[in-house]
Amino acid sequence: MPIMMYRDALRRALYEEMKADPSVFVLGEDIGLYGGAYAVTKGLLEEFGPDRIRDTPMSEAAIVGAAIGAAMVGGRPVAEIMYVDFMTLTMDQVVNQAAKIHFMFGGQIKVPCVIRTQQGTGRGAGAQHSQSLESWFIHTPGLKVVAPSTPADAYGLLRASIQDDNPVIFLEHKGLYAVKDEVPEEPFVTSLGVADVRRTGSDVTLISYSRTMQLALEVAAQLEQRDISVEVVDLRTLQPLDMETVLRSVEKTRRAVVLHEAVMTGGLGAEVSARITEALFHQLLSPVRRVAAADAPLPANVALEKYVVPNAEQVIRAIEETLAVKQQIAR
Amino acid sequence: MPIMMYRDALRRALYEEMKADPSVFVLGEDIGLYGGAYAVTKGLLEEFGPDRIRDTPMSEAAIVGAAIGAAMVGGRPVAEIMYVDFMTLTMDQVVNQAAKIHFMFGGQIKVPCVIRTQQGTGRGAGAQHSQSLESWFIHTPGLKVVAPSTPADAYGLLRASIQDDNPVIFLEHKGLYAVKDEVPEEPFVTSLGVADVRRTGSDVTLISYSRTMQLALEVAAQLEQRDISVEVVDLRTLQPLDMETVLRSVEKTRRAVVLHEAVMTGGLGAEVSARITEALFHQLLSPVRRVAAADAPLPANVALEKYVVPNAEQVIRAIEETLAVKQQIAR
Amino acid sequence: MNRELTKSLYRTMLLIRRTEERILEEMMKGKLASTMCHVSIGQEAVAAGTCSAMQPQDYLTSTHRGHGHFIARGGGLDRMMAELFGKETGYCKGRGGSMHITDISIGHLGANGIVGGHLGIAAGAGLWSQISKNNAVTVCFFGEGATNEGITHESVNMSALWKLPVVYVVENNHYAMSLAWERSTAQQSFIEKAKAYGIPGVDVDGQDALAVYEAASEAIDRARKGEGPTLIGAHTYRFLGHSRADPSKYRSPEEEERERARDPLTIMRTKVGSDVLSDSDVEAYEAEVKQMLDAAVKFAEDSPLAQPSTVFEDIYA
Amino acid sequence: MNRELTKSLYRTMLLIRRTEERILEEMMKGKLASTMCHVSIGQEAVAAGTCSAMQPQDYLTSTHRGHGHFIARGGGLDRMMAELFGKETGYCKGRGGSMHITDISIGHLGANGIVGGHLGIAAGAGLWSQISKNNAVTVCFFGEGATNEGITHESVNMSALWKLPVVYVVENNHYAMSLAWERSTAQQSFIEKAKAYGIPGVDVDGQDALAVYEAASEAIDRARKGEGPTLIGAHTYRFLGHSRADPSKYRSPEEEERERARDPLTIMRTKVGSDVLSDSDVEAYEAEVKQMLDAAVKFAEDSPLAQPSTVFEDIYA
Ligand SMILES: Cc1ncc(C[n+]2csc(CCOP(=O)(O)OP(=O)(O)O)c2C)c(N)n1
Ligand SMILES: Cc1ncc(C[n+]2csc(CCOP(=O)(O)OP(=O)(O)O)c2C)c(N)n1
Ligand SMILES: [Mg+2]
Ligand SMILES: [Mg+2]
Repeated sequence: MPIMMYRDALRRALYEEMKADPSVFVLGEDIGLYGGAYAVTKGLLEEFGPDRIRDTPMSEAAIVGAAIGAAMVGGRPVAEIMYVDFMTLTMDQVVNQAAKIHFMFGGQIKVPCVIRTQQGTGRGAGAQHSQSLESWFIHTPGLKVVAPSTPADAYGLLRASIQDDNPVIFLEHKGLYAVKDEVPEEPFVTSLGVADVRRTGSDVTLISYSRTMQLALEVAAQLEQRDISVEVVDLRTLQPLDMETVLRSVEKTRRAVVLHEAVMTGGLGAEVSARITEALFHQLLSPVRRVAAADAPLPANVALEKYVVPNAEQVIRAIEETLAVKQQIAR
Repeated sequence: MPIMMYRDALRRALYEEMKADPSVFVLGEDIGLYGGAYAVTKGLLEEFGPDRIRDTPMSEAAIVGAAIGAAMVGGRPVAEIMYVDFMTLTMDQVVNQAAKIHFMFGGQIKVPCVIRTQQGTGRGAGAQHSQSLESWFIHTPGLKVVAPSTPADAYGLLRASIQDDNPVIFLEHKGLYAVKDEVPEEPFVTSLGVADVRRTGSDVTLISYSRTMQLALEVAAQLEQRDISVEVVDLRTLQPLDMETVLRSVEKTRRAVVLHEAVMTGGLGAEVSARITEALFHQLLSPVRRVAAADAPLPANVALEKYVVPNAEQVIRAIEETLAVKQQIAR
Repeated sequence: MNRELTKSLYRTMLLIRRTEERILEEMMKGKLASTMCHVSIGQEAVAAGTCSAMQPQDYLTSTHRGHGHFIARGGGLDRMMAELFGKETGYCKGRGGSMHITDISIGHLGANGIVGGHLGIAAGAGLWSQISKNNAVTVCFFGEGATNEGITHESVNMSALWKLPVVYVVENNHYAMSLAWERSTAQQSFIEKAKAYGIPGVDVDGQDALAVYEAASEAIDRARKGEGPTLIGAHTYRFLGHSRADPSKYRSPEEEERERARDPLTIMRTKVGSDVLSDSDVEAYEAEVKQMLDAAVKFAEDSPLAQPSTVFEDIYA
Repeated sequence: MNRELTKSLYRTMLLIRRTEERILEEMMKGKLASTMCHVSIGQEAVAAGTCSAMQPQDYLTSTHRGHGHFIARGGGLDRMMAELFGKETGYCKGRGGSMHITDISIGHLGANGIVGGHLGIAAGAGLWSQISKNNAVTVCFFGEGATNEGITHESVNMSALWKLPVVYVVENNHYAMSLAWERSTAQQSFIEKAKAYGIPGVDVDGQDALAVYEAASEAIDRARKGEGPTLIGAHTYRFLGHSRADPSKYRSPEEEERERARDPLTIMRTKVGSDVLSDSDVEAYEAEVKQMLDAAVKFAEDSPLAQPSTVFEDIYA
């Protein structure tokens, strides 16, 4: 199978969707001539021309607004917002408009658009360029939210997102763009709303998505040495959340840890933890643990930021805590 | 003790703080001549003049930005954003600026400002005027978040918020403005970060804040008839969250239900549920239950909106579920 | 002067006026499902004049004060009234109400509860027209208060830059709730405001439907020819309060009286004379409109209430 | 011509230029703690000219490309370099870096990573000056690309309306990352743009420090007198890429060559002649600056790294 970078897989998805459907077009800052701040759209301008690969002024709200408007009348726009931190400028458009139009107008109008953006740490980009804000979007009925962790998922899920008739917030991770992995040559689409068991195990379920999936798999591999068998679930789509897959796994392992890069308080981990507990309280051998970024802004300092975001040690400790409760003393 | 409306209690707090401290001033849309869309600032223009009671153009981002800027150089602004739904237009200012400035600039600069806004349903105001968005703010380190449920708290907490050296998101509820209750005549300040046990009980802890506190107390009174003893905790401040008070209560009752008007997924209930479970898993007799708005936009229809937000029946059912688990079969 | 156009403009204005009066009446009776309802009484010429200049394939985005745009664009009274009554048969299945009234079948892309919230949407509709060459022009109505929202600036700049087929029509009724226009900006001329975007600006008498029609026609033509947007400021006045709750204490009775004297319906009759618009024409319109409204209210009343379960429908497409 | 002013402007520009060159050098060596660093080489005249017109009590808000403003306003090189190196002794304790460099003691209210993010803040500082009568003027620097952000519009309108003591200085270096000014707006003149707000607009040669100084002085005076804001567009050029990662392929080598020939340092020497600014003056400045920078780098190197535990400090005041 061909090996492909995450960013190239995303570009392939854009390319194929644009080829297949003339209503698909891309707009955003520096996505044309520059090829995208993270080089995802490189070469597309040459291929599709400036009408369908549209460099916009720095006007994030209007970029998303324009995507919504175009989607309402027949286009299938893919807007790029350079950093998720700038989504703060678009929240009215995303939350009050895109997410609600279909419902509010009695189902008359669809808003098939994708808002691609990227989040997370790794570059010491600082408090205003490193956040992870998926929680806001999952708290907004009407949006779908996607956060791929691999090149293959980046490709398959972006295609599915473009084909979806709803507004989709597509969250990439700045630390994943250069990651390489296999992506099947044959075109495919990866359904939204389906989590992926990335590694099977029996002692504990470790649930994550986006870049912390790497950490999850690393820890799982490490713990295998210690005979701790970790099942790793990649949520992939955060809204709708595939709780079925999660619960199936936790039913088996009876222990769970949720891991993400967003700050702990109000993070998606809380939602997953609450749902697992609601569904499987009497099967659980120990409380669901969360590992997440500390409740702090991020320092513009590569050396410091790693103290804020989750690390292997914390994940291992959380897993150990879930294991500390011996089966016999449990109910 | 004098009886006062929630909106009048808020006005009293503004009045007293403005009298006491010349650096306090108010800005926002229609807060002067009009007296505020919900009449909170009525009469203040006459008292303090247009310099300190400043009607602004419709420019929500700049209103919050101006509050931040003024706060950075010596003012103590209180900005009003007419509906929390319009906070979507200010998220960059709130999240990337206000919340982070103190940290990002190494502690050099404080941002003592209050952003007052109101949220919630009750008027059939529709999808864009009825949301409850506290989750976004508690997910933002650097902000304090307050949501009073009574006139006395509205008064005491607003005074504390104005006196606080941090940006405070002060969430009122459109359905509470006309609520009357006792407010002591003697001036006082209610500390941020302290929850209030509004009713003691022994069977289950019911945790809420803002307008759903009324529902919580109603249900508690109702269940008393059935010999179910409900302890009701009013969080009051959502960030910092007074988990000590919550845990103390749940330690006693060993059962908990969290209730709020924001939509379920990604709501504050998830955070509270996860924290209770993490702390008291082995004492809990049943899983923490959440009662919240359905994951749906709100219809502009007084008759319909009540099907989306929580009702007494749902709260009672949740409590009954927590009670269904008999002590003996529990661990 | 085009007699047919004149008559039709008058009829449209009358239809808007009487509909909104009826809405207020029904509201007083407690028939409306939402507390959110803003009428545009006094401003009818802007909606009528502008929409008359539109072609069938064109789009329109509207505001919280959108009944006029909706009616002038040809929205049906029956389902409109049903929507306001919160009925299943309403345009939005009773869940949008006055502030979100919409009919995509006539190119109406929605009234919006967020002031300025539809400005980006209008640019996007224009962008898609440019890309797809669908020959549609998008008319974007907004209040003068909305000019100070950031997205208005972003949207107008974007449309101007790309020469999108969008026409911006500012209904300058001089107040944004209580904020008078002169307390809202230091530049009150739309000719001057438009300069910031390198596009033509127009200051037109918004109480003169024919003048609005002329300005809109020219702007829509330009837009359709690919010459880009125009910013039209139509000077009008909101005869009533911002909403039912508003006693309009922020403006003087003298001003109100003076401005109410500039009623667009009267102005048109005076301007064109009874030769073009006779008393019997007007009487006939009144009768026709009354009948339509009675029918609409009856339709709304007879329609089933929106069912509770439907609030969980259409969240996703 | 004021000799002292001229000399001091030149020295400031040189200090900015050499500092940024040194920053790039240190960046290449891997000494910087963050990957976010944007230099303003070629644009020094705007910062120098403007800041020279400010008084001690004045405030300034800055951008992602803010080293020049910081230095021209009198920010210290030692703690600045320490900040870039991520050291405890940095202005922001090593957690702000280049993009958030700030020193409140000189009225510097922060560089900002959000383009346009500080525009509202500038209006707010001005508002507080107006309310408290502290006699301060706030200078708000931003790039021409930022003119298209909604909050820029909101902020300028608000300041114009209330006649706040704010001066808006647009560093028009003709590019916002890859977006050329003419691909960003249909109105490129700031004289025209200012009309939308009813305030004076100025188009000034941003490579001529004295011209910038004149324009800024006049605007700051007006602001201080309570006559409201001015929008100054200073035509300049970014000699290097947007950031280290940017090879600037979106502009032609010919254009770059032509614009680099308009070096503000050279322009000033040519304009004032060796009579005012002699070779030995320049040599002396070069030597002084080199020494300052060596000392700053040494200070930064010798300073302790920001400690991990400090990332949990200062979250709340
Ligand atoms: C973003 C936003 N801010 C504030 C409001 C509250 N609000 C509704 S209408 C209105 C005044 C609008 O003024 P204008 O744009 O002139 O339109 P008009 O009501 O005069 O037709 C305000 C402040 C809102 N709905 N949305
Ligand atoms: C709101 C926002 N949008 C986009 C960016 C990414 N970005 C950083 S600098 C820049 C270009 C800024 O152009 P301009 O305002 O002209 O300033 P210059 O870089 O030319 O000094 C962009 C797009 C950002 N930091 N913030
Ligand atoms: Mg108005
Ligand atoms: Mg620039």
